Amino acid sequence: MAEMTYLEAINKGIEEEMARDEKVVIFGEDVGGVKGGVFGVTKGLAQKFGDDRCFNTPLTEGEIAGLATGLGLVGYRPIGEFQFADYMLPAVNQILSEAGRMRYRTKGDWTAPVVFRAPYGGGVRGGFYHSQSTEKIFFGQPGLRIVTPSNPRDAKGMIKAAIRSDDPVIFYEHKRLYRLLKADVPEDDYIVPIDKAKVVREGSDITVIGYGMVLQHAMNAAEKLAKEGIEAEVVDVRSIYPLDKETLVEAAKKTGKVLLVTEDNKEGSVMGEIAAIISEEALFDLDAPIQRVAGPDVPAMGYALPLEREFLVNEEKVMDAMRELAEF
Amino acid sequence: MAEMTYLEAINKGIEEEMARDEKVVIFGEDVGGVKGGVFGVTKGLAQKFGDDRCFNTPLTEGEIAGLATGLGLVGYRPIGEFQFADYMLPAVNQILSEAGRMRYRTKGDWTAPVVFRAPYGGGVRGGFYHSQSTEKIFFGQPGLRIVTPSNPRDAKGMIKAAIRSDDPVIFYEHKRLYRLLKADVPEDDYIVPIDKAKVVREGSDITVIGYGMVLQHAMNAAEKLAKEGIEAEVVDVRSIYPLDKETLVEAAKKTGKVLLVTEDNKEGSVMGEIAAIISEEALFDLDAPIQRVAGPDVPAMGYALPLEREFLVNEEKVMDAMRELAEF
Amino acid sequence: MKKLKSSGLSKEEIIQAYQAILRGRRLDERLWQLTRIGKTSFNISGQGAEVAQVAMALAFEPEKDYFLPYYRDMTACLVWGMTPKDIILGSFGKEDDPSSHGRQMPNHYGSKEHNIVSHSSTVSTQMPLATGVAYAAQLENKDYVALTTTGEGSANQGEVQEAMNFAGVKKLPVIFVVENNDYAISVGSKEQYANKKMSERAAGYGFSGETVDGSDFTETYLAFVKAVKDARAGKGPALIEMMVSRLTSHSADDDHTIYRSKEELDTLKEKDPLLAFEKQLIDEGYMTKEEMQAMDKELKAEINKATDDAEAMLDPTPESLYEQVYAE
Amino acid sequence: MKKLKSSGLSKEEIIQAYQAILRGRRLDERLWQLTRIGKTSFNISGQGAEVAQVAMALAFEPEKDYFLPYYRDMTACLVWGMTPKDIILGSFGKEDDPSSHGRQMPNHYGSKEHNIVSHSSTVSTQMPLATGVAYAAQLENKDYVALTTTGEGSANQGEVQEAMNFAGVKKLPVIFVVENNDYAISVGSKEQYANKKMSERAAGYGFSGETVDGSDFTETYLAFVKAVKDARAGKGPALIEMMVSRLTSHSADDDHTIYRSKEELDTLKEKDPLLAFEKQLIDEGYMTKEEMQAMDKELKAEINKATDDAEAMLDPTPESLYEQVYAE
Ligand SMILES: Cc1ncc(C[n+]2csc(CCOP(=O)(O)OP(=O)(O)O)c2C)c(N)n1
Ligand SMILES: Cc1ncc(C[n+]2csc(CCOP(=O)(O)OP(=O)(O)O)c2C)c(N)n1
Ligand SMILES: [Mg+2]
Ligand SMILES: [Mg+2]
Repeated sequence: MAEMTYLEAINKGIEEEMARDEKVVIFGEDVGGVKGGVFGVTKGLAQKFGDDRCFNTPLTEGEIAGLATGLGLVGYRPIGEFQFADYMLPAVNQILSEAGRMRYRTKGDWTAPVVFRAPYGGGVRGGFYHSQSTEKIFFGQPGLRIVTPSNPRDAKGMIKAAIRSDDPVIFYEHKRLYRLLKADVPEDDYIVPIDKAKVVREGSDITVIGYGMVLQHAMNAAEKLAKEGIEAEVVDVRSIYPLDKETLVEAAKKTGKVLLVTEDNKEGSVMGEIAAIISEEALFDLDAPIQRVAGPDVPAMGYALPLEREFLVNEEKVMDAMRELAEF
Repeated sequence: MAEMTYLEAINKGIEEEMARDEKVVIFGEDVGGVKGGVFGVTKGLAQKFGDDRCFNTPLTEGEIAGLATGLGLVGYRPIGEFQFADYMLPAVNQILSEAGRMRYRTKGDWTAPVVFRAPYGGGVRGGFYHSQSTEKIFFGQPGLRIVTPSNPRDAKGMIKAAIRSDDPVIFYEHKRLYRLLKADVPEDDYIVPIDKAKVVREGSDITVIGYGMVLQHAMNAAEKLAKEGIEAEVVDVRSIYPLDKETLVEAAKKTGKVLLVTEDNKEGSVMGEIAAIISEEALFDLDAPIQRVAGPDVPAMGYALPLEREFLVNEEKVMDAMRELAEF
Repeated sequence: MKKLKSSGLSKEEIIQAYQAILRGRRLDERLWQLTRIGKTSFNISGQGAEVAQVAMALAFEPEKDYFLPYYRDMTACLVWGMTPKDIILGSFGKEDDPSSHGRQMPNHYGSKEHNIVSHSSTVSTQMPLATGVAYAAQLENKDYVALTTTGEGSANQGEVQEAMNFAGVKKLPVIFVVENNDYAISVGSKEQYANKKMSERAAGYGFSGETVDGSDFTETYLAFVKAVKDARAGKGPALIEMMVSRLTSHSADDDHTIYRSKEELDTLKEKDPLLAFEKQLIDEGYMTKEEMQAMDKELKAEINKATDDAEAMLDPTPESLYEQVYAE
Repeated sequence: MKKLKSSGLSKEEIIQAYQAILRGRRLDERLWQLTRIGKTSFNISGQGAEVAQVAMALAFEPEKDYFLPYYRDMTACLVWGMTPKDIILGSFGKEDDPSSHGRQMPNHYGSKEHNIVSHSSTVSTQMPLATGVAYAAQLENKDYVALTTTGEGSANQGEVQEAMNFAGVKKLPVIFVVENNDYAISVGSKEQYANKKMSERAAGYGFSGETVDGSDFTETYLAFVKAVKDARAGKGPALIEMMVSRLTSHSADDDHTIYRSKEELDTLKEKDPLLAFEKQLIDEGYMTKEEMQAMDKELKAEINKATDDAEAMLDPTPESLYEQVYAE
């Protein structure tokens, strides 16, 4: 065990995989050289594995995605970094039309075992185009996986699993978690599955489902509410697409009161589908309407502090909703 | 009144708006000249309004979207055509980052009153990349509207409303409806709102919600089931985003039994959000779990007939689900 | 026209080249026929580009080089190793279709066995992929080359710029080809781009570009021989524009008589590169008319058999729709 | 360096130009200072590009021409009509910020009043928009011109190719500018592109391109005068590459001493275009050192006042987050 931040855990996971398999390569804007990424996730990798396996690309996201897929076609395990999740948008065509459909459209003859990494999420004064949750754009595209870890242990295990996966995986990293969380991370070669949600807290009164940064709020709120006698079951979605329906439905049934929490806009987010699944499969186990705490339905959080604060889900908003639901 | 196809109704609506307002211009691949679009939607417009106002663009969807937005910024009412909805993907960045956010990011100083037209949907042996429903990619992006008409009357009235709207609007046209439907369409200058769903059939036993081609299946099934004594309320979503929650929730409450139908994949489609809204706002009015009939969770329908047929929602699948729900 | 002898190819090789060209033409005619009589639902073809495609493909080593084609490249794919039966299986959408197992529309070639990477309908997405394949050659220190093609309209897609730019930076062994047939569906090349030659764009990415007369076998072949040699030697990419004809409508869904005059079409037919090549073969003493007729007869028999064989194969089963969404 | 006199500008105009340059530098220094002392959270600046930007902007008529800038263009925006207070309002994220009313991050300039179109963080998306603005000029038969800028890294985005291509086809009155400062964050231009000059790309789109030394005021100014004249006269677009310096780190979030040597930084400082311009002014008899110092003093006072005025303004209210999502 070693104490690590979320960021260090991802760096470590990539490093281990690059050492294990020379087919693993990583690239993107500012990823190579001494800079090692604008957040530093790839720091040291160019020095360790050479400028061929960890390198800078020109400022072209479509090419980053296509380059990754092309490498995947001929046996590589490429990791393409998008500097911010907001900047995946120029690459949507490559990600969805090519990487996401290569296996299916050739019935498995050609495959694209690639990982697309992207820091997402707000709370860093990034304003309009450095704060977005873009997972909804890629959600519901069979053939593609979307995952995001919510703690350092999962971060290392899931990036390793994503690299080894034969499927294309979008790997979202919440940029506020990068340095916020420090935790014990095993030093051995473990992986954490990328198709499973996880119950991170057991409880019998209400079920809270979320991922990424908001899970911190839910966990903190759950601890506080426990003192008021409210016991929350908290589930980390982790595998955003495809969803681990079984775990989610079971957790919903357990308490019959479900709160879905996301940093994304309320309507159209991943939580809509989770609500749909629960209301399709567990309706008669529900004792209260399925509630959502989410960002408002405005395009993005503003830069000015009052706008960022108003947009973001925080511990208080989550706790209020949890208490209300418990009392329902 | 004049009898028109869905396709003719859209052509007529655009023609009327171009005659009314010289700021309306239309362009895209094969849109100008004598061809008038690969489906013929813009036929005759170049001849009537000149090659400046109806013209061909190079084969570049990002530019089509950006050109439209740029024109919108300086007072035009541009309509950009994407030849197929599948080919909106190269333009996602322009549509979401620019058109969809221009008003909000300038607090209304600059706006992009544009219409993006795109034929979508399957059943025409278009295989992988000529059959897709791409609305989920653009769904849940506040600032942007997504609409689709399901009949000729709405087609004319909604395209006119979209052109006049000060918001950016994605206007989806189901390519199977183009020539399938013929109906009486008023010849006068009417508009149909682009923010309202519509109850297209009244019924008291079950509520069926859908849009586009699948609505035909629902209506046909409803007529047949009426003979078995099952009366279905059928709702045309029409305004895919933002959703007309009021109409949808009311229709759900009315019968307490909701069937959501979409040609898109089951998970991650627009119907997930509709289910979420209903389970949030009308849970205790429900007498049965919210059901969905949808395409399977595979990337796209295949070209081979058995694959296309297996993928597509059809009247039989809808009718079976309606009957089952009625009997629940 | 350059003498065939100056190609450096033996008489036998030249005759084989002619056979490949004629095979392409006859097979293409067969595909149109199948669509006309309703046995297949779609065709898009390369009539008028066969001489250029064979001259291009012969400069490569298909056992080690990769080909990332576009939909007009049937004749080149045959040279690369696919058989007429393989092609027809795709047109019928059969399970054994090596391109997509009936999943994509006809003419979307691919073959894992023959290093032909599957391409999609979304134009030019293959170009970034080709850079990935070529980067792998560099990583592995192998001397294989990636060949990728597109049309002069599709070459304007931003992804093409991004791919060429990256290829220039890394001096990748990739050869970009624009098959310029003066039309993108109905849109003439003057409406697509304002530069004189598409090959001029290469200079903007730091490598060499050349435009060849695709009906001149020797000129075309030698241009590729040089480009392949340079690429194998680590001298970087090339862009080759081949001027070709589109003798047919864009596809079975198009009618080019609407936007092309009778005069233009008559001239096109007269200038059919196949006829010019046959004349050259006779003039330069490679073959007699009688030998050509005999070869034609053989090829027709070959194609008849391939058609029968392909037609007798199985369709994909409906259940197979669910296969190969994710790695199994 | 070309003599200032050969610019054709009067002595008074040259002195005004210097004032604009110095204002830009002093204001830029102020913005860094505000970030350093924690009064603002971010800055990205144009130090080293001021001479080029003023020479560029002076060739236009801001009352009728449109400017679609990028984030380093503060000095050009001042020439176009924005005030130091306008800029600082943006840095503080105040409600009266004309660029975005506190919604975007600092340095994302825009002003409806001054024909400066809002730009986003997503690089180069302004370039397609500029073609729309320019196409409107053509439709209306007006002689205004659209100016749009980006960096040498960002110029590789596919959307730039698409915009330049369309501008070439329609001979649009748009001037594309690449401000080449040799770096994209930490990525040197050799890793961005392999061509010698970015201006070479214009030839690939059928119009003229030119590279100018952005520290040579006269050369830069005259290049724009010519391009503007041609564009107004209907002769079509131009691409101008200005070689400039980036004297600072990429932004407040970057530390360029990690990837730039002390030597490089020292040389940069010595070659500061502002110092060279001041020397030229003195050598060519436009101003004395004392006059410059007096002007500097005035500007500092102006900027102090602007800072105080801006700081005193109101933040956006939390409730305003919900405004201007759609037309009201
Ligand atoms: C991204 C995208 N946009 C539009 C289309 C529709 N489309 C298919 S082929 C074609 C024209 C292609 O012209 P060109 O590149 O010149 O190739 P050609 O067919 O002439 O060989 C168009 C517009 C598409 N397949 N993909
Ligand atoms: C599409 C997109 N990708 C990545 C980024 C992150 N980013 C912001 S500025 C920048 C470098 C830009 O370099 P250059 O174009 O040379 O302009 P400069 O900053 O040097 O003026 C990057 C990578 C972005 N803003 N947008
Ligand atoms: Mg063509
Ligand atoms: Mg730069």
